[in-house]
Amino acid sequence: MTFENSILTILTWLPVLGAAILMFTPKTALSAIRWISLATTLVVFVLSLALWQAFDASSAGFQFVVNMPWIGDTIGYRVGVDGISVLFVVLTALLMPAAVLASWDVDSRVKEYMIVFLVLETLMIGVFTTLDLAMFYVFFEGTLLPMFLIIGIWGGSARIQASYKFFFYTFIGSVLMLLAMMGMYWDAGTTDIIRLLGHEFPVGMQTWLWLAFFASLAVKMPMWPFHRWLPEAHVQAPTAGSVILAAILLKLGGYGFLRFSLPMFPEASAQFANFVFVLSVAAIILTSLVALVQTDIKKLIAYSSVAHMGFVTMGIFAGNALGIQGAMFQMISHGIVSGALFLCVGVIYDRMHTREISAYGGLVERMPQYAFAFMVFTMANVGLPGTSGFVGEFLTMIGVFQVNTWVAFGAAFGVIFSAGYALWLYRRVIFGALTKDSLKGILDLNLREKVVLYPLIVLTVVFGFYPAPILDTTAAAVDNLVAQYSASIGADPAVALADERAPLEYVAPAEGAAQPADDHAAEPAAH
Amino acid sequence: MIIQAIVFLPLIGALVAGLLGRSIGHRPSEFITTGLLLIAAVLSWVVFIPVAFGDGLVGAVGDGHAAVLKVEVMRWIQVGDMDLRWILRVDTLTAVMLVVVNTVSALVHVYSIGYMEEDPHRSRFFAYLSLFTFAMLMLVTADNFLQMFFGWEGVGLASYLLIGFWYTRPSATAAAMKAFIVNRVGDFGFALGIFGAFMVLGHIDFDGAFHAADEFAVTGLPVIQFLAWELDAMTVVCLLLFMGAMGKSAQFLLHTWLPDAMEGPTPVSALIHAATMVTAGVFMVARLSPLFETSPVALTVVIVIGAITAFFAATVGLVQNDIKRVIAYSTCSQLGYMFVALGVGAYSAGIFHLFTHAFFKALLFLGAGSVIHAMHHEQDMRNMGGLRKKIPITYAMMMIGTLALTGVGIPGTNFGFAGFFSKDAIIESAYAYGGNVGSLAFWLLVVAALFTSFYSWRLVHLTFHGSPRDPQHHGEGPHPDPAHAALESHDEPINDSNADDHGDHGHHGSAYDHAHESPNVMLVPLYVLAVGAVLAGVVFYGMFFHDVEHIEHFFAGSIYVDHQIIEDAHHVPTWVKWSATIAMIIGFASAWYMYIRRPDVPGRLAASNPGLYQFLLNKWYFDELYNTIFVKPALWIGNAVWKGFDDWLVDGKIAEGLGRRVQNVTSWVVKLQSGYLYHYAFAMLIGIAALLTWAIAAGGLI
Amino acid sequence: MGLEIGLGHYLTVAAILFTLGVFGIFINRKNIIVILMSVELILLAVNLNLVAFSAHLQDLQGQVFAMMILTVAAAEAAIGLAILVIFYRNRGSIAVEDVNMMKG
Amino acid sequence: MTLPLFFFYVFAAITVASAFMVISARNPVHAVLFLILAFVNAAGLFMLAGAEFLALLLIVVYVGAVAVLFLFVVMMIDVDFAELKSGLLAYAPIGMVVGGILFLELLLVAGSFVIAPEVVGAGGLPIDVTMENTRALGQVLYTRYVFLFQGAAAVLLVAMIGAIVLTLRHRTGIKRQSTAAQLGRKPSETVRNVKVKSGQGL
Amino acid sequence: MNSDVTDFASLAPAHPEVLMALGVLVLLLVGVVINKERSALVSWLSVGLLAATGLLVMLQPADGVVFNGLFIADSFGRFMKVLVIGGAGLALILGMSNAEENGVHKYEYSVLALLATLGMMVMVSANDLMSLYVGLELQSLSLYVMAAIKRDDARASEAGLKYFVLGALSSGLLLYGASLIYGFTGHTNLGEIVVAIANEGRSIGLIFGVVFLLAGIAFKISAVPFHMWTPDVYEGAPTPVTAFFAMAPKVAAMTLMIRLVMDTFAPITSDWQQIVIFLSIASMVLAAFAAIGQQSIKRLIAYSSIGHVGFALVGLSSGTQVGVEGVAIYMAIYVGMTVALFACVLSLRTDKGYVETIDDLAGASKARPFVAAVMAIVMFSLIGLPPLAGFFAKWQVFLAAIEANLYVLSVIGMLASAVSAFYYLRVVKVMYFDEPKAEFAAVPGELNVLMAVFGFLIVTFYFTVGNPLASWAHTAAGSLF
Repeated sequence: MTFENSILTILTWLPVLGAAILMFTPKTALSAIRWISLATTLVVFVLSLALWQAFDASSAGFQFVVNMPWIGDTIGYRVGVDGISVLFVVLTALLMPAAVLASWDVDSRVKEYMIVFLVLETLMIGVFTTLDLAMFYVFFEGTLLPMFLIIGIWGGSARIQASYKFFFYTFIGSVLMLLAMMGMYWDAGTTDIIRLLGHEFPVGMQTWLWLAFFASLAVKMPMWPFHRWLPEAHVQAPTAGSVILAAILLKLGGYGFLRFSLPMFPEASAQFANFVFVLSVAAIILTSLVALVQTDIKKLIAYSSVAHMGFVTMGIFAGNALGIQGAMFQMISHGIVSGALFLCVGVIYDRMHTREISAYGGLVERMPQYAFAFMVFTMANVGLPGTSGFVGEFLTMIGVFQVNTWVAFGAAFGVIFSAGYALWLYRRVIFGALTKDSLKGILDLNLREKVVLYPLIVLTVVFGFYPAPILDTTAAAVDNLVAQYSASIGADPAVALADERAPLEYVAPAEGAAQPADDHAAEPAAH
Repeated sequence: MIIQAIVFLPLIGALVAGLLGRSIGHRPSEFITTGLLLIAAVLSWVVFIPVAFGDGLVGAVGDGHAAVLKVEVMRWIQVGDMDLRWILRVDTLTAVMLVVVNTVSALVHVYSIGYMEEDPHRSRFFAYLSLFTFAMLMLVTADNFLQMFFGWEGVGLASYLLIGFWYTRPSATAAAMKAFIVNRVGDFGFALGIFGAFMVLGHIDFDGAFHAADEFAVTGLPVIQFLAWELDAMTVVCLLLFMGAMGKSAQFLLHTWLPDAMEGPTPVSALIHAATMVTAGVFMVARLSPLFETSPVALTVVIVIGAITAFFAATVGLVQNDIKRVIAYSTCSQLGYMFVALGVGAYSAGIFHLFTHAFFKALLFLGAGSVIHAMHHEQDMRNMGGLRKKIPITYAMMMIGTLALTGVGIPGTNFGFAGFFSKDAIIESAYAYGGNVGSLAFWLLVVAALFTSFYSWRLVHLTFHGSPRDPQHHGEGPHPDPAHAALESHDEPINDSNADDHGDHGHHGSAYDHAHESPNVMLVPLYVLAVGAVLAGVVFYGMFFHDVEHIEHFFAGSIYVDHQIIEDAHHVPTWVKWSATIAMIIGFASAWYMYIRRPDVPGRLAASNPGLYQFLLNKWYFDELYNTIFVKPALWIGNAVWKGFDDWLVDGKIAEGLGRRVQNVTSWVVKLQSGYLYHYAFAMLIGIAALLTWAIAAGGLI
Repeated sequence: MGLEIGLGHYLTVAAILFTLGVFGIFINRKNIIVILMSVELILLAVNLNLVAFSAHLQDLQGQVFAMMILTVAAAEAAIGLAILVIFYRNRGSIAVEDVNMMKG
Repeated sequence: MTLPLFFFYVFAAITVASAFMVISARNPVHAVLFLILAFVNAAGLFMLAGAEFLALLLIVVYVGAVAVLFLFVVMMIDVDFAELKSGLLAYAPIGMVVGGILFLELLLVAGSFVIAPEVVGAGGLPIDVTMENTRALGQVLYTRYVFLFQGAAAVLLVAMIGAIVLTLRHRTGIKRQSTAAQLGRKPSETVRNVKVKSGQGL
Repeated sequence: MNSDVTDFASLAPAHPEVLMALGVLVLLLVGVVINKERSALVSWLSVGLLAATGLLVMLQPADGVVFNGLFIADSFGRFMKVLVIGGAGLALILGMSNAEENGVHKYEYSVLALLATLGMMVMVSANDLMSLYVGLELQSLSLYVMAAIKRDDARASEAGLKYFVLGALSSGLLLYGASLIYGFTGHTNLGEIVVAIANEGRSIGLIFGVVFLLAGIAFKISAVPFHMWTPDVYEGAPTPVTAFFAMAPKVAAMTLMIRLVMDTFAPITSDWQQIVIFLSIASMVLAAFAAIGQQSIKRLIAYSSIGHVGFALVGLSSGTQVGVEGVAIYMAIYVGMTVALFACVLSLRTDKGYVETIDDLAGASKARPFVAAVMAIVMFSLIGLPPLAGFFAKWQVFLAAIEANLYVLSVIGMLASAVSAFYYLRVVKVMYFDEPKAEFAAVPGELNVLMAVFGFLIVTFYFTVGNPLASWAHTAAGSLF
């Protein structure tokens, strides 16, 4: 039991241990329940930081690997993280304390609530740490269960339909992925992801495998037009549920694309890249426009999530370092920002019990600190430089521009529209005169809310100015991924890595028209 | 260290005032931010003076392309080969901009201490101002595209915050949003331009990009596939980048945010909409001059857009009644001049105009602010008049600003206000550029100069001359311009930002009687700017336009210097040199005639040409047009996709439709389970018969 | 062999009996006892099959099998009738149409 | 036509005809009787196939026990035949189709029966022609097939338990004769002498 | 014609059956002798007998064929026998509380259950069409009686009647098939049949025999279209009896099915595969849809069990060792889930009696949080949702199907499982999302224990029983190949 071989196991299962403790806590001991949950999540968070600290960013391979036989011939206990997954672990661990704190005032079935959340944390961390295909599915799909309960039990008025939709959209998609995984097992003879990454699947098979994975991951992302469950789930879920849903669960899709689709089915990925691009651009443009006309705060943010996930898929399938790094960053950033946005909505929802935009207005009068926090996250949502939202969008777009200008062109509209819906929301909720009587007595952030939101503000801004911690962590793994991907599809890895310029078609300068330009260029104003 | 100080002192000020403003109080916030800004301004001059009058930039290193001082702040984004470092890049162009930005900003800070005295959110205001300054400094010290974009958007954010400073007013928040979004439209292009530059040039740091562009001279210009077309790569990149410049610099088509942005407090207008933010586009094109020089097409577009903007904004400025809007359109128009200069290749002239314009436009805005302050936040010129006696110092300062703006001076001599030198340089360059495009630009600029003169003097006449016309003073007297009712007045509710009902100002009723000169804290900045407005032209004419050698020495490679165009510009016919001055005089004369001599003429003129008048008054109906072709369709599509696609099709028909189909199948299946034994047996027997048949059929036994 | 009793003869008779038994089950709507008797016909068909095969194959197992079937069928009949009786006690009817308290 | 074949046709025809009557008779009592007839004729068929013991068993067990049990139950339940609906033949056509298909397919089997000559007699338990049928069965039943024998016994046990547990009722409120109680009566407990006054009734 | 039964020791492979048979007789006597009110004693003794038999099966493995080829004991049979015995014993325990109300208070009930179990053990070990039949009938006849054992209840007697009539029909089909197979191969011994088939090849008669035989067994495992009795019988029979029906008999019949197709009919795999695939698809799909329309919990469980048989058959369809392994694991997990499920159902009593419809469960999570939690876990597990045990079951069977390239079957199966999630979730929804309507009575202790144990096992499957079960099933499946 060294740190090396136990940290991931501890990280994964510690929350369940917390849940087990909660199970034996009397359900009337509310504060004990809350504090135990908080303590558990905090310990996990600290451990995740230790993991990140100990993580060797210069290595592209998996680290902290444990590989043991487990169940039958197929499933092994295999854990490990690489540059792509380690950050998701940290992100999950980071947001769970926030989720617990945001749920401090939940008063019905507190014990069950916390247990469900802690179980969910284990499942989410498990998704990112496991290196076994079957266990990946176990964790991936397992998240459905707690989330279904969270939405269904502690959700809003139309929670049942929302939870059902959430469940079925994701479930139907992922059963196909399960079959694909089985096919992979038989083709490669193992469920060990490390070995699968080195296995070359027949091209004809790749197509089907890719599609099956796509069915699941696209719904999870969610990609347009498989996104319809998301607004509903978000609107109905309790605040912490929305936070986790937006911040972590959506990332499972992107993680899946990075972990499986791209490296394992490179030919198919290249073949379907344009298809993904079309859906991504549709997501960015159409859902942004839809967000523009929403009247429900959460719905608006949910639609904006769909749009932002469009950047992620676009970046991933750009297949070059810029795009994939951008997608990674976008996912982490979106995790923080959208989580924070939902927390912000939760703050006013707790006070007013409505999510209608029209019920608000002029909050800055009474809630200047809240307005500040909301402003930061709104701007991050817009993708303003200086916030973490920018880096991801920028990198994905510049990455995809190298591959397909149409896509970058379409995606760039997102830059405009996101400003539109986000500022329109902000204007209607925060700005304006505080004329509604119901709002006159509203209070600014309390200590607990500050504790939740302020660190996220700091992260948003710090990563906006200094994205290196994230980019450096992912760099080696992504470069490795890109190199393999490019090699598989026969592209020049150097180009994808942007070590050299993409071969441009040079034409001889036409007589006349191009001549003056040449003259100008020929005499650089050296001094 | 000095560079870091210049860039980051405003940030420190912004953070202190913004985050701690509530705890330390307003006055300390003001002093801290203002003090830090003043230090930064002084340091800027410290950097600039050796450049202008000494041996060049202190500490600069010539790298074969330009003499640059680079200060690395931190490693920034490293992805694949894209290694971006956060480097403060200072060369002559930057030094000029530092001076402009910090000087104007410092003065605006000082001025705001007086102007915003009664506002309950002053510390926030000063934080925004400093933040804005910081963003602009980031922009001008950028060493790569991304850093520039960073500052670019930072400026956008700060302007959003400042325009929407009086957030209780719907018009202010709307204007703020509009400013941000229209800027984003420009950024759309800018961002794509950056992507394209990276693809075409392989670098998005300036040095690398310029070197790569230089190599095109040898290797030939590349072609890229952009969207469906094979296009000249540099043209695509430059046009996309220019789109960004259009947005930020409020050029024709993307100008609509600028007038609305006057919703912000007046010092804001002075800072961000006269001297600094809107010049970002000009700066960007100048900074990227080596790239633009590779694409004649792009340059032509720059000229045409610039010229149209100059003309268009001037025409609209003719009929505006809001004192700040007149100046705003004037700004827009002057930016057009600058772009023409850039487009024709006279980059130094463009920067020159940027430099001089910063002084006199800031002066005008702050002067207007002083007037508004004096009139207790009355902005409609039709309610002013005769203020000359009440606020003589302001009057004098506004006169200097007007003289500088209209370009008063004697061609061929070194006598003239700042605007005279820079504007004439542009007009001459345009003429020298020649060709259809050059001629068009030249004539549009000359006409714009005439209009500039007219509306500037109209402003002065309506505000300071004649007799007081405010409603209480004069009853419901006739207005010099019709359609008064159609216009809302844009009062600045400085001291009652909690309530939107600013109609009950205690002293509103007799604005003229209560008009008073502003305090010194507001006047001193005016004096400084006035000095600039008078002297900036004559002192710096040599460096920016007069002598090619001098220009090259001064700019030290930081912008592209086209010897030919400058030489040509100096040798244009005399009538060309006089054209702007004559246009200015005609404009002055007609303004005098219409507003002093025969005040009834404008009304009759407007009444006889209602179509044209309304067209101009409504700014060529751009807002309505955009609303119809962009905003409404966007909302319609949003609604259609939401209700039609998402809710009706995906949810109603497919998802829940599937659910209903399942229910149908279920009820059918449940009916099969009838409860009758013989049905059950029947099912079994059908099953066995089917299986038998299937087994032998599929097994190939029959 | 042509005029001898062939296996086909037996099998045909058995098939007819089987079919009649099957038919009796679902064509009958009157009386459950008749259904039980139909089942007996099916079993008879099976026995006939077995005996015929036994004879044809010169193998005794078929007869042993048939004997088991006879034994078990007798037990089955006893239980079936017992259940029928209690059903009748509960419902006062053994009409097939009445055996449908549970459905869906 | 040989005699056995003739008898085969006779037995077969009667069996089939009475089987048809079993399922079509309106009166269940008649149905049971037809069932008995079918069994008896089937026993004849068995006999023709050389399964003498089974033929007798069929008659003894089936006719003697099972069919009688049926009859007994039919009588006991005493169905009011008037209330029984006549057969609704709504499903008859499709029933005919299915039944017909099934029948044809079974005939296919009967017709296609080909068996390799070497299989004959090579079964698991070839018939020893020197031994009569009953003896042959008896020899294997308790040795080779003792497992089945015991199993069948268990089945019969189940039937017994089942029939009892389902139908046996200890009814209360029914007068039963108790011989022991009758014999055990003593005059002292039952006889009382009463003095009767004359002229008065009891 | 001598028997190979020479002494008791030579019967070693059949010792558990012998023990069981003798035990039943003893218990019958005990039941007759003791006072009626103490029938619970017989129940516990029965459980003890089952436990002893189960231990004997597990701890004293003796492989081999005895009774002159009629009986086979192998590790596959042992695995399944343990499941059968376990299912039977647990079902008996489930019925202990409120036996009177459920109508299972008579000692005959326990005896019949034991006899049925004995029949199942014979089925599991059957190596001859005749022992197969006898075992099957021993089981079936006991079950018919058990279904109707609450003899004053009209629904129970109707259930018994339907079960009996259709069961008899299915026996007829099975026998018809057996007779054809006998006729076309000349053997009743499964081991010799396979040789005969391999030598002589296929023929219509043989294929028909196979179809009829499989149809007869399909009835016992309630595969569509031979499933029609299931919902009615499950609903009508007393709940403990339903619990019994849902577990052991299915395992036993499934064992038969596996043994027949994997062993006896191995030479004609492509023929039986089609039939099994048909049964599988029909079961999965029909059950998924039909269950959605149910109000009664027991009917829901019935359709659920039909669906699960379909899923198990997916594994069998592959015709591979992995498939058999998958089915074995599937049945084991299915039994575990069913125990927990019935423990929950039997725990939820209102003052009006047992909870009958799903809507009666409303708000159970508030009144009986523990029961509701276990029930929810079971429901999720039945869906096959990871990380619960039910997922591993599905994983194994579909893994086999994919290996055998049965993609269409797999996709249909997966979609059916998605549809089936609909009704399982409804139970969770009603318990957790709806408001309570009624008060619930206290939960009997043994049910609490069962729920706790099996709930725990389902949740911690991967850490506790997962690996032992998988490796045991691997060994078991290996014995068939």
